[in-house]
Amino acid sequence: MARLLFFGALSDVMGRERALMLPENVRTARALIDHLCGFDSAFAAAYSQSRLRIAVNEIIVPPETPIGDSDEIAFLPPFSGG
Amino acid sequence: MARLLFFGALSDVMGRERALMLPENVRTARALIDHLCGFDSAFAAAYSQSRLRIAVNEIIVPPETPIGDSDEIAFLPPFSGG
Amino acid sequence: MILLEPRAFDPYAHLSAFSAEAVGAGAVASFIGVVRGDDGKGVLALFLDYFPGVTEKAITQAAEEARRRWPLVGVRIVHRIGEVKVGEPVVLVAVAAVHRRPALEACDFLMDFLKTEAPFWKKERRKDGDVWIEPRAEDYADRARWDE
Amino acid sequence: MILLEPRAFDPYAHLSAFSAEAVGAGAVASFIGVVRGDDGKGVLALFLDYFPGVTEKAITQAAEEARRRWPLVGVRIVHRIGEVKVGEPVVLVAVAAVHRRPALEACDFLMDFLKTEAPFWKKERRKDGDVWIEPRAEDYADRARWDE
Repeated sequence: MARLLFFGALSDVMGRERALMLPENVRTARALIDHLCGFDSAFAAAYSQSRLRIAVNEIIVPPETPIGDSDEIAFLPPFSGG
Repeated sequence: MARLLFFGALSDVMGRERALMLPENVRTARALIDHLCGFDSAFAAAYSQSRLRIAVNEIIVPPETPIGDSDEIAFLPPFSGG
Repeated sequence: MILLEPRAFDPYAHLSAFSAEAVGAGAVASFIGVVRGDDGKGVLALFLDYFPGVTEKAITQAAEEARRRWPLVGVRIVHRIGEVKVGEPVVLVAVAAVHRRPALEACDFLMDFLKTEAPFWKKERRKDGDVWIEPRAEDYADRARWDE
Repeated sequence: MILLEPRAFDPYAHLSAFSAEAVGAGAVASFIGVVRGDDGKGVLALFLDYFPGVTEKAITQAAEEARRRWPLVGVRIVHRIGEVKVGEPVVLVAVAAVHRRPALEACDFLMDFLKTEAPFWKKERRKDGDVWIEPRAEDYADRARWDE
């Protein structure tokens, strides 16, 4: 099972953490986003509002990065610290 | 008597304060500098080392500014605070 | 020192300790950010979400980047996480250097980084509900000044 | 508040009091200058000469100029005069504003002013004698950045 983490506004709609068995056609971070948008309208709405960054195993990566069931995939809305 | 004030490196060679009856031909700040250079070699040496600013009655003025015996004339080497 | 602080902290005590440690520094520049409450939006508090482990690492790398760009004696960054009340300090950036310009510039650089590049997510708790905040266009423009 | 201080002062206490007074400010930028002693020149102390009345007025005018250029909530400047020992703070500039960039820029501006345009004269008391210090070419160049 892949471990999905959601931060900021996304954590309000998705919770902090979900476990997900990746469907066979979901092999990149971008495909996972498309998948989540398809089955969760709240995620789709939150996603459409701002550019997400993706971290796989705590490293920020391009959306084309391959992912698997042993990965931790974090969804990061725009940062705003300070 | 004009009141002359010396700051920074100049105060080491001239003391902080002197009273001076201005000679008849000394009617501007610049003429006073020339006068002091003429009769005081320590002043001349200190003066030659750095650009002086002149304040007449606590206002920084151009060297051509007229001065008189009731004025306070301050000689200010380059500032260095902070 | 990079510190994520879940409780109210005293930035002046931090600054004092930091300066005492910064042996040989002639210059200490600092920035303290405080939660404003009187801006007509009815802000009661901030809530700061972060990514444990990843946020600390990103800030540490930014501090290293600052040390690469400027000759620095020391850097201390304290950033609140969780609930922060109006009037409380939310961030302290302190930079020590031999001369003043590196200290001031690195402080400016690190604040621009924290506003747009550090994994924090800021929610305003307002009288009429919660609102997640994104950086202003200005913040991204400020950050872009440092692009190499 | 503009203060010429003949005795050692606590910049952190000043900063704390200043922040408490700066109601509505979300940003406090500050700079603390400390007398360095370990630079191989054998500096034992600084001596700061100044022009009573005129120095205060010049700094006050610079603070007003900063308030004209940036929207600021408050400015505090404390500058030592007379003898200052190695390790002691010689200057504090603190600037409060609603947002961070005005606070940081005004702090930078005021330090450049103090280095080259405020009537202070700095003498280093060194092991091998006293030396009057003039600003570096760099200090004048830094100051020129703000010319309008």
